[in-house]
Amino acid sequence: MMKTAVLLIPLLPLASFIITGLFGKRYFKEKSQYLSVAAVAVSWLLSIYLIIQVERGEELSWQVYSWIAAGKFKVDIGFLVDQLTAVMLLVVSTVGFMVHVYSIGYMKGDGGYYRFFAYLNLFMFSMFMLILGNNFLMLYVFWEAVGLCSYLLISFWYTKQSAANAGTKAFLVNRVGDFGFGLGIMLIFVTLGTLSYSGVFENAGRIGSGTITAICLLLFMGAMGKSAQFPLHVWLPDAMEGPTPVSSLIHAATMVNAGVYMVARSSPLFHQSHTAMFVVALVGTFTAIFAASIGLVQNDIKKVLAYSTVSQLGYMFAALGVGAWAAGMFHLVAHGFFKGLLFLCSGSVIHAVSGEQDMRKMGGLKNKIKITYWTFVIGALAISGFPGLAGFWSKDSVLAGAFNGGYWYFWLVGLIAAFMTAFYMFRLIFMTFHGKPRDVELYSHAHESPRSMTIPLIVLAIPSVLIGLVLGLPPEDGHIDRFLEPVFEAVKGEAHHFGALDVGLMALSAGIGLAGIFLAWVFYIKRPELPEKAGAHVGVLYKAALNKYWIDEIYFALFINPVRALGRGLWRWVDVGIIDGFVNGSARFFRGVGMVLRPAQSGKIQAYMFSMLLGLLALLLVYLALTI
Amino acid sequence: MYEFQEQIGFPILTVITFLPALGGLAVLFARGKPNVYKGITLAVTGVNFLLSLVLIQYFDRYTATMQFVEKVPWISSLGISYHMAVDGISVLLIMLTTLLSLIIVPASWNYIKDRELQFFAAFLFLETGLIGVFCARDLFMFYVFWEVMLIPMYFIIGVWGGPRRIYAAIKFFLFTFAGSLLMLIAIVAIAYLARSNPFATPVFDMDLLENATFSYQVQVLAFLAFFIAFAVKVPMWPLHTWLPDAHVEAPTAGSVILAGVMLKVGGYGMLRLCIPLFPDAVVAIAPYILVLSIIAIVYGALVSLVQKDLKKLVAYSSVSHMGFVTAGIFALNIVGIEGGIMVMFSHGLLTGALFLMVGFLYERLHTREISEMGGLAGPFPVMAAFFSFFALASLGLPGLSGFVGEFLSLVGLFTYSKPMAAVASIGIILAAAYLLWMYQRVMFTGLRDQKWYKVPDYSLREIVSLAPLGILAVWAGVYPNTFLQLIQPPAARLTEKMAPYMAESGSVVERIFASLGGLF
Amino acid sequence: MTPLQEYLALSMALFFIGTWGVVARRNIILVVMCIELMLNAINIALVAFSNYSPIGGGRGEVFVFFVFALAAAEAAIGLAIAIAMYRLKEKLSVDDLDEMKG
Amino acid sequence: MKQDLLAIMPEIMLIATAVVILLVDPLLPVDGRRGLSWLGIAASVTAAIATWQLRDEEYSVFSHSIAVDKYSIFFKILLLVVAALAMLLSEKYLFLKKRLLGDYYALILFATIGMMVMAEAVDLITFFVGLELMALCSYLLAGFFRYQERSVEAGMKYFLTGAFASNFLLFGMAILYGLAGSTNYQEIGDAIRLGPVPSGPLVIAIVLVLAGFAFKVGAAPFHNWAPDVYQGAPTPAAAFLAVGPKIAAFAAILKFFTIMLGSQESTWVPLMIAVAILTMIVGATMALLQKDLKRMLAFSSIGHVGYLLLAVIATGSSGRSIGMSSVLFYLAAYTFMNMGAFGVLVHMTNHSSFGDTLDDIAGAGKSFPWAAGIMSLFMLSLTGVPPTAGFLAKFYLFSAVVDAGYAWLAVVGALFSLVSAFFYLRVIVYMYMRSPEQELEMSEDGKSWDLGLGLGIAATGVIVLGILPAPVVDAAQNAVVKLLGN
Repeated sequence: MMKTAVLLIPLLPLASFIITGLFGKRYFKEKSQYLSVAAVAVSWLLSIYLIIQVERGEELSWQVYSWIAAGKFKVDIGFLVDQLTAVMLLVVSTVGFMVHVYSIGYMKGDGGYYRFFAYLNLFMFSMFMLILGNNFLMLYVFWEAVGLCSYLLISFWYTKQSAANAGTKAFLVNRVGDFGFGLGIMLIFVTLGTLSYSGVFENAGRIGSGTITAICLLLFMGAMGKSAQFPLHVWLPDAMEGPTPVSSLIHAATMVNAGVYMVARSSPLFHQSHTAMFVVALVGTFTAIFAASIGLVQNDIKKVLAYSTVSQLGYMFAALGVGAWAAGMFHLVAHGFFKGLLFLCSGSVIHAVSGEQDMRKMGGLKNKIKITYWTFVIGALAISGFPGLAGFWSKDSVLAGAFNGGYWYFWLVGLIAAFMTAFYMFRLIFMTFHGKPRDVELYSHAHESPRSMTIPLIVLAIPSVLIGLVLGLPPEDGHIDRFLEPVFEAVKGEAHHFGALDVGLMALSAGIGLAGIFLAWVFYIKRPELPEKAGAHVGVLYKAALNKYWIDEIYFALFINPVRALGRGLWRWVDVGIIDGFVNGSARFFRGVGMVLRPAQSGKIQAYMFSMLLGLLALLLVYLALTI
Repeated sequence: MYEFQEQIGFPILTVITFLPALGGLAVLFARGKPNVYKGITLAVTGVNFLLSLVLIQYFDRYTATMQFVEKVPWISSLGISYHMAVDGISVLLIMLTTLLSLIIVPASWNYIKDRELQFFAAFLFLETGLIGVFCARDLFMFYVFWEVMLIPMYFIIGVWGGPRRIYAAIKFFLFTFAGSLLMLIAIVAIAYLARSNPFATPVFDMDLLENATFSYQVQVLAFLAFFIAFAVKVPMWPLHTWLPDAHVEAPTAGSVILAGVMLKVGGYGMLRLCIPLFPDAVVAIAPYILVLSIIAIVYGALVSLVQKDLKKLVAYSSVSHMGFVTAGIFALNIVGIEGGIMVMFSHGLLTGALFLMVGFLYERLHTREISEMGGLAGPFPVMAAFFSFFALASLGLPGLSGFVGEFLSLVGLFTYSKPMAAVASIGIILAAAYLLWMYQRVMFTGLRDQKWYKVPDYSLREIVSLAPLGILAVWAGVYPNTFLQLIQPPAARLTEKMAPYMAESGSVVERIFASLGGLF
Repeated sequence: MTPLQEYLALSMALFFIGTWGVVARRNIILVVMCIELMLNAINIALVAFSNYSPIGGGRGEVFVFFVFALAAAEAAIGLAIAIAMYRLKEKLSVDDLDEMKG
Repeated sequence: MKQDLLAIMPEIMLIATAVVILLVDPLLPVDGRRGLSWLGIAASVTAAIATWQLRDEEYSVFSHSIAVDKYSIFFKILLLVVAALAMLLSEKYLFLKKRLLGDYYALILFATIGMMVMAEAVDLITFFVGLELMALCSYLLAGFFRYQERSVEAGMKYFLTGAFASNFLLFGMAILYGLAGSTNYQEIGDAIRLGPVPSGPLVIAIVLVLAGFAFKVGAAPFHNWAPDVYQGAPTPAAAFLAVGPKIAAFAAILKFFTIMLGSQESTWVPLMIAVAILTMIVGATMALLQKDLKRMLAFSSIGHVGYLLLAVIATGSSGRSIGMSSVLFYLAAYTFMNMGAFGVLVHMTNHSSFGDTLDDIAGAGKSFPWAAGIMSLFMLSLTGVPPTAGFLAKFYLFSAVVDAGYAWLAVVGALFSLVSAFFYLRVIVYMYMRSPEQELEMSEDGKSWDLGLGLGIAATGVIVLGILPAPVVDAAQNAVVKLLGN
């Protein structure tokens, strides 16, 4: 039964993808959603079943067939279902299912309706396979596959130049990360001769320290790409060009978590390399505050959320890096739900105002779209760490992990980032829903979204509120910690006992969050003129943040333009100039020799005779030269 | 002297090799209506494809010995015999050849206007040459087929090509011929050196030559001569410049065969001759070849990135992809060799398909300039779907054929030298860059001209030409073992052959790279 | 007896004179005559060799007869072609024969 | 005496036929003369059969001045094929040019007899007679169109330079005679090998002989006459002149430089290497510049002489039979492809206002589909692309060169082979890949069964020698066995 479930979970969406993709355009058209949603719904149910089985203590490790067998290089297609998988499955299937439902309303009337659902199905398939796979190569394969879906969905509205660019950019930046990932996998293979999780982790102790650091850093490079960590974060904000359900599903709740999943999955490897762990924590923390600082000043509603996602992913890596493995996964789950919710809400807002995404044109929408507003607020509170909601527990466990692990500097930075998070989230809420409508035209047309969109919002709001209570209590020894214990058993630090200090920390982070919300209220409700003044006050910083620290421009100047120039140079100068020049030149050379010899063929008989005499003489000279 | 292996009851290799040539003669002499000679061509290539499937069916995939042996004396006073036999590598490539030959018939059904009859005849002769190379087990025969395939291709480019076809055809011929002549001398040299005494007949039989030993100096020189001939075909940097010209000017079907099969002949030759005959030299020279391969990978990709002509872009991408072939092969381990062969196979499918699609696009738009395209996914959704499929497969998307080969060949290279594999991996990033950027510029963004909506999307004929390639690409990606099984025994045999020499390898460059490898 | 070398010297001298004549003269008739001169130089050598040869005596003289015959035939053919040329061009200079070149 | 006559029966047949042709010719009306070529062809074929009948025995006749053995039989049959092909190519051409005279066939037959004598001679005097018979007839054939300035110019050039060069060869032979005291090849060879021979005169003799033969085969720097003569001579005669004398000269060269001068290989091999390289350079590079197809073929044949000399070098220094037999095979292949190429030019001239230039041949793929097809075959064969005779010949020849330890010379040969590919392919380019700037005027008068047969034989020869060369290879190997003794 478990095997069937494991098989069906990915295959149903795949089948739906194939059928919808092939026949959607001609036959399904506006009815494409039925099959797709049904497939994902069944997958969701089966996932719940699997999770329950795992909860009961069942595990599954199953080699389906030998995929690649070339000499010593043998990789199977196989499934591994354990606690970590179950946790991922929970997020992926639930948010996936909700996003499918949501898309029915959101994408209604779009020319590529069938295509959208087909792609979503393909994504679900790939994502399921990614988390269900039992070896590194499968992880890599479906890692790329989800990247492909991301690419297809970002550039879904391909006629827009910006969407097309964003898709390509996402794929390419991910490829840069995968470059490392791939090399890491090869290094694992060359070192251990196997790629299956069990084989690698069992033998992880045999790897030399330098090699293991190299492996971990290379793998982490892949994670940086997929999970949008600095400096490979640049694709995620642009990815917002895709339809909002995509942003919610792929670029907030599931795919971008793959990097976190991968590091968590490889914990036995990372655990052995202090350097790698530190790098993970460092990159995570830096990204957390870096992205948050950009999020502070963005005006596009989805961009704010995108930078927020980058920042929150940074938290997760920070947690993993300091050894708070379960905390990281906890945050992943919580974030998956509330960020999925937030994106869907933003989609609902955008839907309400006919596609406008600039918050400066919104305002006062709270009365018009009540359900959206309230679910949005729930999500925002959750991410801001409002006591009791999901984000509070998860973020706190991350920060506590950092503090208790002795990384007080990461903790401090994380705390500042948390403050920023609260600030920009409520900046978003206030600018969008409060105050006066800034664009009356948009405002007057605004309307609540259809039920297919609001129900997922409500459904997702529930875990955003409750999941912390369910999974996270008591702190550091909550359900999720115990649940994941078998996975992280080997890499666990010394036991830590929840004490007074922790309560203090908890209070501090709650206070920071509330302070952020308050400051946002001051800035955007109480004294709306302040932001501009403040912006002017820290002119350079403000400008830098607004321009995302010119990272894109730097990449263009440092990599993209030089690469193109190099390509052009190689083509024009080396290919056409030198190589072809040599080829054509040698042809000309032989013609030239002919031209030199030509005068001898003067047509004059006596010249011919003379050249014969010269030839005779020359032969004698050759003889003499050779004998003497 | 006579030898015939009763594996299937009739000399299938001879039939599969010469059937197309007979078909070509029939086409030339029948001189029927267009549908008659096209029908003959289709029938002959179809039967040949079925024969290749039969061949695979009866092929024993668990042994590395040569199978379906046919051996008859030919010019006995010169030690030349008509000797055909295949192993897994040959069988795989024969299948690829017959498949692509079959596909180009419907694909160019309406493409050629002028001297159509000769066009189809030329293709049939070409097929004979190509299959013959894969079957030949006698060096002399190998060379004969090697050259025979040159001529029809020369005509195909020169007669039915684009505006600069003459330059391209001559360049193609001279590049290849230059390599061939060196090979010819090397063939002669080793055939005479392998004799038991100065008055014995020379040895052209590969079976015997593989057991002969040559002095190190002879090995190096002969290896280089062979290698240059094959490197031109592959083509390896810096011997590649004929390729873009030939591809741009060749008619669609010509490009398909050129990229799909002819380039593979180079890689095949390296596997069939360079490594088994000169193992000692291979081990010593491999590092240099790997450096060239890596240059090819990165260089081809970089140049591809800035191409303005769609066909040229695909052509340069071939340079890059074929770099993975040589990189895998000369990593000199079984994973790399199998990877190299898989890249050959998959590149045959994918680049063949890409060229077909460029051709189909050209038939609609009458241009190949990328800058004149854009937004074509709107009017041509089916085309866009196929295009994206093959572009993605070509950039090595896992689950499709491109990935398996490239990854294996990189693993092989990684085993050999880590820094080299790292540099080669850059090629994968760049592959994504040039293909996606191309796809974006062609299919995405705004449509230039609304009139394209009046042009029909892919017809059934075109879909039928592409679909088999797509199916095989998925097959080779999802269950590559079907193909890996075929090439495993021969690849294992090759590595065994080299094993004794690997230990004592010690060229300067290799030592440098080995020491660099320590950094990782 | 006159030593062989002296005959040979004569022969060489005649041969070189003939050669010089062939290369230097412009009139076809004169060129043909110089060619005959060269042949006669060879004849002298042949006869001399024959006379001084310890074993092959007589062969040289036989050879000379064949050379005579050749010289006659050569002159006939040369003159025939010269006549044809003169009919067409009304000139007999070797320098006029340079339509084909390069 | 009976033996003597039996051995030269083929030559006697040819002489008789030639005489009959000369006698009958004036009596016949112009139309009636068209049968004369068939008389000549029949004689050639009969003579070839007669020669073939002699293959099992060896004759050394006319006081050991003529040796009819497998070696000379190979050459004689080849020369008779050349003669027959030349006559097949000529008939219609001469008729259309209004020079259909029996003299022409008689000249071809006499020249062929001369060549055959050259091949079978083992005595300097006999050889000299054959050489001059061939040469004198050749001059006349080149100048046969005596109302055309170019033909006359060709005849005159050939005559003057040829006679001049013959004198050097003759002088060289005279010195050899003087040194050895004999005119028999074998006796000269023995004398040079055994006895003390003054090296100065010997070297001079070698240089003179080498120069004389170099002229006859058209090796640089003694080659200048060849392009002018082939261009000016009537095309079918050019075909004959480009092939026949070369075959005969190589038959003699092989004998001279092995039987007589085999012991002196350290002297002549370096000289011949120099000549061979220069010849290949001149042939390949000059042919690149030519616009006139006949001149192009002339330089191309100079290039082929360069390769042939490589094989002679290989023979000389290794003393192994393969070098010599590769020369024999190469000449056979060369016969078919070169005569075929000239034949196609004849065909096109007969059928249109074709002027032998590259521009004129443009578009021939459409206007002359068959002729262009086999022209491509000949060009590919000359390039050395399988599966043609030219390839096998080159393969065999390079084998010999490499086997003799001259791999570097083979590489040089390959290089110029590559260069030559360029101009051979250019013919194909013009025929198939370019459209004519000016359409040729076509005429219907040119239909000729003879010519078609000739071209068919040449094409078949090129293909058969390329695919099933074993009998000819074996014949070539058997032919040289006795000459070299191994």
